[in-house]
Amino acid sequence: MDNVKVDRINEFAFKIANTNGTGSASANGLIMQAIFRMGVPVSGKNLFPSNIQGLPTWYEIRVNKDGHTARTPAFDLIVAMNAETYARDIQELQPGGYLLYDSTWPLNPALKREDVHFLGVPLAQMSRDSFDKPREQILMKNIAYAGVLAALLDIDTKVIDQLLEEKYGAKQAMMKSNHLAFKLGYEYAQKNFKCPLPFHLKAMDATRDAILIDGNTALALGCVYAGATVAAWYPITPSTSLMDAFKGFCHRFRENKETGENNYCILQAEDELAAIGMVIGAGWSGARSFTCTSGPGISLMSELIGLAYYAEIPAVLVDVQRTGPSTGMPTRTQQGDILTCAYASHGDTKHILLFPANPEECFYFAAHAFDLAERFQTPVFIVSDLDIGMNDWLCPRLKWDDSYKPDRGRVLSADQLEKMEKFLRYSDEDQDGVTSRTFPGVHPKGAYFTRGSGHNKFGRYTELPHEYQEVVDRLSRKHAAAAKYAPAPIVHTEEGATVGVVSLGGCDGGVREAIEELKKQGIICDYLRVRAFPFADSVETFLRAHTKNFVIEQNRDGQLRTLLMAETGIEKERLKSLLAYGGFPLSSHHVVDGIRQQLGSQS
Amino acid sequence: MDNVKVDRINEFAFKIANTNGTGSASANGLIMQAIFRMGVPVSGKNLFPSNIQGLPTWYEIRVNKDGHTARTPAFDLIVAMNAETYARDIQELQPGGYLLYDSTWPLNPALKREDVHFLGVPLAQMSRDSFDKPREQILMKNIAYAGVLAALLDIDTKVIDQLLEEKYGAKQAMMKSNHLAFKLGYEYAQKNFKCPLPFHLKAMDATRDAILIDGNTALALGCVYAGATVAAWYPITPSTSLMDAFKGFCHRFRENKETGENNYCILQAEDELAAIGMVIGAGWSGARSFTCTSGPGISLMSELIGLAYYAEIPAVLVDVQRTGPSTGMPTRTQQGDILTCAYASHGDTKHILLFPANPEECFYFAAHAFDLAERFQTPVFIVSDLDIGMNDWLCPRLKWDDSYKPDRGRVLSADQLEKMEKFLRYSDEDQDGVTSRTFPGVHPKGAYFTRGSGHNKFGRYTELPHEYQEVVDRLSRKHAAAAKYAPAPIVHTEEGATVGVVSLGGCDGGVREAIEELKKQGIICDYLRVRAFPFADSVETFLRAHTKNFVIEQNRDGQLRTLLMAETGIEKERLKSLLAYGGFPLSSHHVVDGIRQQLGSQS
Amino acid sequence: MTYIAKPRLIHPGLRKNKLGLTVRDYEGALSTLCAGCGHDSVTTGIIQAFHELDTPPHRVVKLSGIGCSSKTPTYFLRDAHGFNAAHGRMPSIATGASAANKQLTYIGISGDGDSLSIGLGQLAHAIRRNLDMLYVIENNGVYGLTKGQFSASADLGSKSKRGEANSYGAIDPVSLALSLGATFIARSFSGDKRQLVSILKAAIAHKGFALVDVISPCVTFNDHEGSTKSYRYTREHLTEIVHSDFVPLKEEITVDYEAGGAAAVTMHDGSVLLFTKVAEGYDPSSREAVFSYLMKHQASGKIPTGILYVDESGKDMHELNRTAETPLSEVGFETLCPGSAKLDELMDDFR
Amino acid sequence: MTYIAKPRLIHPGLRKNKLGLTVRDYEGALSTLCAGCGHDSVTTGIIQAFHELDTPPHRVVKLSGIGCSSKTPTYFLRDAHGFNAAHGRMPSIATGASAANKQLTYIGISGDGDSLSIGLGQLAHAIRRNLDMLYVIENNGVYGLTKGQFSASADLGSKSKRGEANSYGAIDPVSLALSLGATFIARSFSGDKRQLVSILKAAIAHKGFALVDVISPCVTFNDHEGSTKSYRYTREHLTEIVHSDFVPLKEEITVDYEAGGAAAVTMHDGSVLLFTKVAEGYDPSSREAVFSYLMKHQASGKIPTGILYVDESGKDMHELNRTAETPLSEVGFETLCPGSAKLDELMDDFR
Ligand SMILES: Cc1ncc(C[n+]2csc(CCOP(=O)(O)OP(=O)(O)O)c2C)c(N)n1
Ligand SMILES: Cc1ncc(C[n+]2csc(CCOP(=O)(O)OP(=O)(O)O)c2C)c(N)n1
Ligand code: SF4
Ligand code: SF4
Ligand SMILES: [Mg+2]
Ligand SMILES: [Mg+2]
Repeated sequence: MDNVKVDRINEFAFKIANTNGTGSASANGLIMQAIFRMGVPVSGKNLFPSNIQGLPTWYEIRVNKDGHTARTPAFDLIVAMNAETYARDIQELQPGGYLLYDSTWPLNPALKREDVHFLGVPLAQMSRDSFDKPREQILMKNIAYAGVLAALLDIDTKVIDQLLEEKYGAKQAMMKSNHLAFKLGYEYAQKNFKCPLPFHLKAMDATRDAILIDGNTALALGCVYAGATVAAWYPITPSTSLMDAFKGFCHRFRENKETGENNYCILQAEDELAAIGMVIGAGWSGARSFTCTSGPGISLMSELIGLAYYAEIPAVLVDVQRTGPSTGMPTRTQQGDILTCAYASHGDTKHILLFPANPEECFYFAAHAFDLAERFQTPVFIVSDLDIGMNDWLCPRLKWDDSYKPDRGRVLSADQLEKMEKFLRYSDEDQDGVTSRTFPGVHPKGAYFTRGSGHNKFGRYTELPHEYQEVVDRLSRKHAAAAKYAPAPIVHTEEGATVGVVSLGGCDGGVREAIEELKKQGIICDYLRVRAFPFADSVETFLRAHTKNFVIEQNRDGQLRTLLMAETGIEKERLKSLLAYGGFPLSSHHVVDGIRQQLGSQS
Repeated sequence: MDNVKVDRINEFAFKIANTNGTGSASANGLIMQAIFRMGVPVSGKNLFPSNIQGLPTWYEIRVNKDGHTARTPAFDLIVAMNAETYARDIQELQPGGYLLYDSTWPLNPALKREDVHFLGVPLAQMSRDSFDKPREQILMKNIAYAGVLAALLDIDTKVIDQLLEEKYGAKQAMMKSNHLAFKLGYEYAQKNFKCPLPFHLKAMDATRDAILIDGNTALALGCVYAGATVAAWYPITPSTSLMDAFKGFCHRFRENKETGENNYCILQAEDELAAIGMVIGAGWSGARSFTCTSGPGISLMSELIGLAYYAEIPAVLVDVQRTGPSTGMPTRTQQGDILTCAYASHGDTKHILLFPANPEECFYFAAHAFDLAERFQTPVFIVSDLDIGMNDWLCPRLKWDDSYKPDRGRVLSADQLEKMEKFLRYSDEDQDGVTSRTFPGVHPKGAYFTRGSGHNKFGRYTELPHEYQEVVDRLSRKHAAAAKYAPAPIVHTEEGATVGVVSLGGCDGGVREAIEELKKQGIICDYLRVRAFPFADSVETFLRAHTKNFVIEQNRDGQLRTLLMAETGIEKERLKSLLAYGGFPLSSHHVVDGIRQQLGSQS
Repeated sequence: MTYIAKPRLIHPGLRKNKLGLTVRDYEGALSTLCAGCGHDSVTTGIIQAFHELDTPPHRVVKLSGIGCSSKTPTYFLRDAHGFNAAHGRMPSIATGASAANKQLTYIGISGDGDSLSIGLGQLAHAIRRNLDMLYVIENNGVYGLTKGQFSASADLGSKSKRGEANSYGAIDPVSLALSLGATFIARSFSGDKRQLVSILKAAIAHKGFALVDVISPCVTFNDHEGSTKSYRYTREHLTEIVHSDFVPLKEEITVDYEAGGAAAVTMHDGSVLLFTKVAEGYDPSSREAVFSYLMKHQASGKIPTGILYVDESGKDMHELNRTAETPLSEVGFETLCPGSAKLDELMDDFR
Repeated sequence: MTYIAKPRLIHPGLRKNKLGLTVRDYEGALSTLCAGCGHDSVTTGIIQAFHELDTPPHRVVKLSGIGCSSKTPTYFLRDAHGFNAAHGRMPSIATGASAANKQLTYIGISGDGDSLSIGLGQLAHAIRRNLDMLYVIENNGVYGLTKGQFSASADLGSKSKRGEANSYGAIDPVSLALSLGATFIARSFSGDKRQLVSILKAAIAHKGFALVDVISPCVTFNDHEGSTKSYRYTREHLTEIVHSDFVPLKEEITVDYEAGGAAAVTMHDGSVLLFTKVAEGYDPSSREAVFSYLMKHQASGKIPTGILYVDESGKDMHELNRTAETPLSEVGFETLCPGSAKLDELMDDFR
């Protein structure tokens, strides 16, 4: 089937294959942003290697007028800038698709595919002819392909001009080079190819109230707005850009420009064990504090996570998941830490997890996480992933409600302590599971000895079974109580639905698109997206309403399914796994095929 | 009800309350061993504090002609040597029971209990009168109460003489003091009390083929017999005595007395992260290696456990569990690390666990664990606990089958490599999930680059989804395949059983005793004891055979139950939790009451 | 600072400090350590030091790891918040606590196992950040709480209670700290209360990381013949190479000393540290000189004690980070949250 | 040792060593590091060193942590088993591997992040155990693989690519190792191949832990103006305080040197290390002298290079543990298992 025979407006996908370290990010960003500015829904997925220079990298852009921004593996056009991956890239094109390559060097005829259009542009040549410095030649080659793409896809050049103006307004030389390179590509395409291609762009008005943002940036911003002041971390892909962004925002919003004083303290720890220690120390001392890391960091933090759980100290941990186990594929996405986070640390422990589905939720969940951590005096995990964290997503503009007041939970002030007979740290007078805490330095009466060793409700050391049990039983009730305060699941029901679909986090886009597609094919699904653990009662209600629920997630072992089985009353027979765990963001194709296949094989 | 009205022969329990650091261990051991030598089944539970000197400690001895050696909380006699705990100790006596106290000082009349017999012996006074040195006075006071006990319980004094001879034969002064002290107590009791008490001992012949041994010692011995040569650890209660014992046995069996050369290498690591690293390095290099630790150590090891899982390196980890979470109660027992061990490390990971129920199994499972670790090239956990590990248990003599050959799994020799075209580390030609490995230094063709990062079946770095998946899918099959090689569950069925009981590890004694008791009360149970994860098929078969299965375990969250729900096909409704997690070893009372109550409330 | 602990009981004979508190008000729960344990003497020294410095107890944060030594914070300053962390992780917890509230006084108690094995990395990096705290290592050469294994500070050849000789060389926290650029380094002995208290006071006054290594014998597992961390061995091998006196800011400096025979270091808060008896040519401000002294004494089997190195010029973590004066835990939410208008503005950057 | 790699290709121009292997036979996979990365030069040095020492490649074990530096073991000695461990954990894996097989040659490659932050504790304790291995830190002052954060070896005030100045003092692996009692300590520069190769050879010959700190600039994130780990800065500030030559056992010692101007250290295997050009008064066998030199050079902004300290008298981990000569991985099960009769005897102890 030739997908591109008919004209397709604002509904196609293309990717740029390149070598990392060659500076293609600005060219790719330019294209992506231009499409966005044309009012057309767009998303980009950056597939980069765990390496600094010289290995293959791909940037995938999907344009979809209906706003479907999940990854799609069906490409109409590929810009093949990396000779090493030509063969693979050509294979991945849809029949009838286009391959744009650098014709400075001849293409190996063995690579030709009959059902694909080859568009050669002498990009390197053009760049060499027009620029002197080797570094500039490399960079401008990229801007030149952006020019070609603009012509082929009918990108509004005024938008491009505007973007270049915004970016390089102050640096005229850069601006000139960029303009020139862009023009070289644009004009070459205009002259040599039939422009635009059958699939191309047309201005819309679908992004007026939207932004393009990655989840790590949004989450960092959320931490700033939540009033987090202490951040401790150890660099690890794909969480690093979160702390970079936090630092940038703090620089902007938290520095006294006159005195140079900072209302924040970012600590690059010596490792993850120290990072979580710092977060716990700061949370104990009364600051909102957090860390961001990825799987290996969570493993290393597990001992102290148990300490925070048992000593009841708030802490926010952002796990930007990558492909495990072990070092795994550090630049690929996965949802493989769900169980690890839920039960992190030895002994009986259970934690609160939030599962944002996109950068927007990353922003809002940040404040929510701090509120939960302080209200329940316990570690809270924001379980994000590389796809959400590092890719640019189309989101509604973020908003802030100025009436928001942080929920600091039960904290006794100096005055309250002064009036008290005696402060008992872990005594649960009103039986809601949460007890009062105090900050150091506030009042002598507030003093107590925080410990991870056995303690009774007075906070004193104990080895007596009933005293020990009283405390851990309360911890268990406290965890359960958090369900009502955590983000509720998003439920979408349809008349006539026969199956339930359950998913979480970054699967959302692909799943929603798949459900639409399935509906067209006559399979009607209800959909519930889990947004937190402990699970709200509505999760079980939803599951009970369907004899067959597909649990869609990105890991090998069906970890969300395991957690649902273990932590709700649902019969496991109702839960079917649909998994994707190769490291790429989920696409709707995978879901559609998976559900059809499982339904087919059983009907 | 006065439990002690009628004479009870070889069926009672008593405990000695003392202060730690006062050297009561030898007196307690003497009594316990004497009973054992009289041929009477006996067990001892040492309840000691996490402290070196000055805090309360109890030693509980149970005598049971039928061989029930689980802890019982019903005491007929208490030796109250610690004034600080008098009040508590007196409360714990059975009605009609006896309290033996040091009458050197008068007993606070407020402590008196009408339904209890008070036996005062001026122990300190006697000891002070007979011995000069303060340290000796303290120690001999203990031997004196042993003498009193001997008279009260009718312990064969010839056996005592024999034991003292064996112990102090070479040290005449010590022998004399011990004899004297013992006699002081014995004669005082004979003179002042009606001896023996209504419950007392009578020689039997039930321990001829038995030994008294703790699980840590037995497991260490198992490691020696399994051929383990490298051991790395970091001290932590209650696992420390395991490595002490291993060192002792190595000293005895593995040192060349002529050259002083050692056929073992024990490394006291700087922490648990290093300990597991050393074990992995040694396993990779071809030695059988292991570590022992407790919960906090497992948390710290989790990152490297994932590395060993993914890079497929054998390692044996003994987790002698203690009460968690966090530092918890380091000298109390629990089974709280089941889930942590099963899924240790971030990403999709699953491990092999063995659950010994007593020292005997500790010994045999050691060799089994190394075989599994090498056959499946993966970490194997022996999940023991403080009760098994540190208390003396009555066990059959350990035996060794000299025809045993270690199962080293698929290891290529230099000759095999020499003949091969090319060695591919992770290529699973015969599809049984396990691939061939090589040791360093053996042959250039065997060289490969071991890594925790994404790799394909050739062992080379990859970021390609299908290559990555191929390997992790095989790991998943490999884990499942281990079920058939791991210790099979022990199943005991009864005609007319209406409920199933499932348990594991150190719960066994209490559970078996409870099942007997329940049977007397008309509740007939089938019993399955899980001995390994992954679960054998017979586990599911057993569960299916009962609409109601009580899963009995020592943790708050029902971790075995969770694992059964997650990893078998069983409907969770069939699984009911019965939990004990206060830190004391399980007693049959708890099980009987728990099952009756749950059955009652639902019938 | 308004809520100062009220003196608990009137002990007529006890000296009151400027806050009207007696030394009893600086005590904590009863010790559960072995009778005679060196750690208890250190506790007493700490109590006295804080009392003499007139520190409001509740403005102190006391932290520790895990071990017998790490239990001791319960035994002093009952009005101070305490944190008994996990094994080896106290430095990071202290770092976080300090990040949240720079205005409190931080004291960490650790053991040689806690600091030199499992916690070595965290200790090193707390030194590197010049975290403003007093860090005491109660050094007994063994793991007391786990019953007597050699620690990393056990000397080569030192005998265990069972008679085994230690086969590895010792990690000396003093040389280690010196190589890592610590700004205050001292060593003392639990049996020398006079010296210990004066060192502790100076260390508390120091702005930055103050490492005090205290040889503190374990009577139960490491006080026998053959041990090099026993009371007897330590007494016999001690040499006070630096005798210093600490003169708090508010007291007049009246100590008499010969010119040339003493050096004075002014502490960050204005108080003065007087080196009144210094081994010939000893220069507590030169890392290399101090290292030389350590090596020489080590070779001759001596244990040098005193305030061995001081550098008051180093910036502490908060100065390096330019953290605001108001503790971060006390900054109001209004100040911290940029608000909706700023967000709306910012959103334009993402288009 | 019978299965020595066959020379792969005949490069007529290449020198063959005693095993008949050319330098090509010591290479590995193609590097995927950035063009110009210092680490690639270190790789070349390692290849040359092993070739010159006639080491059978498959009798080498190469290990690393995580980082750009830690990727390099793939790029040399393709016939050697390699282990790319987790971040900061290579020392413990190496310790275990060595415990299992003491007869192989161990080389670990690490980065400044891998060794001085997350891995500091393990590095320190590998030094303490005097584990017999060559440990190379490819020191560039940044976290290369995670894109340019400062590492713990970044100098105070050194500028990042984005222009931020580092606010913390550097941890210097050389002084650290000195304070921890390391038995072989050297520093070199990836751009000085001659010196590097000679140091590596001596370090491999050393019995015990040989720490070689190699300044190895990161062209992508730390080679700009303002960085103190750039090629330019390093070249300008290098001073070779010790020029040494390594003379392998089997070669005749013909090097000519003035009496008094050079010192010779005989290595464990009998080969000789000649200190031919030594800064005046430099004594590579005195910890305190070396520390003084380091401090002085540090003060004057110089980077001293060379073999800075050697002590061939230290016992390595296996000697300290008296491990049997036969690698533990090769001892037969019959030898290891005491058998049923012994067990039966033993059982009587438990009655
Ligand atoms: C992660 C972890 N590993 C091991 C332990 C067991 N442990 C408790 S205290 C201790 C050593 C304490 O030694 P040290 O710090 O010297 O203190 P001391 O008791 O000698 O004062 C160890 C290993 C633990 N609590 N946590
Ligand atoms: C536990 C863990 N934390 C963090 C990381 C991320 N990480 C990978 S390499 C690296 C730093 C490498 O720096 P360095 O050792 O100096 O090597 P370089 O790249 O500079 O050669 C970090 C933090 C990781 N892989 N594992
Ligand atoms: S065991 Fe040693 S360190 Fe611990 S309390 Fe007793 S004497 Fe002190
Ligand atoms: S990023 Fe730096 S350290 Fe890493 S390969 Fe590139 S130049 Fe080398
Ligand atoms: Mg100690
Ligand atoms: Mg580096």
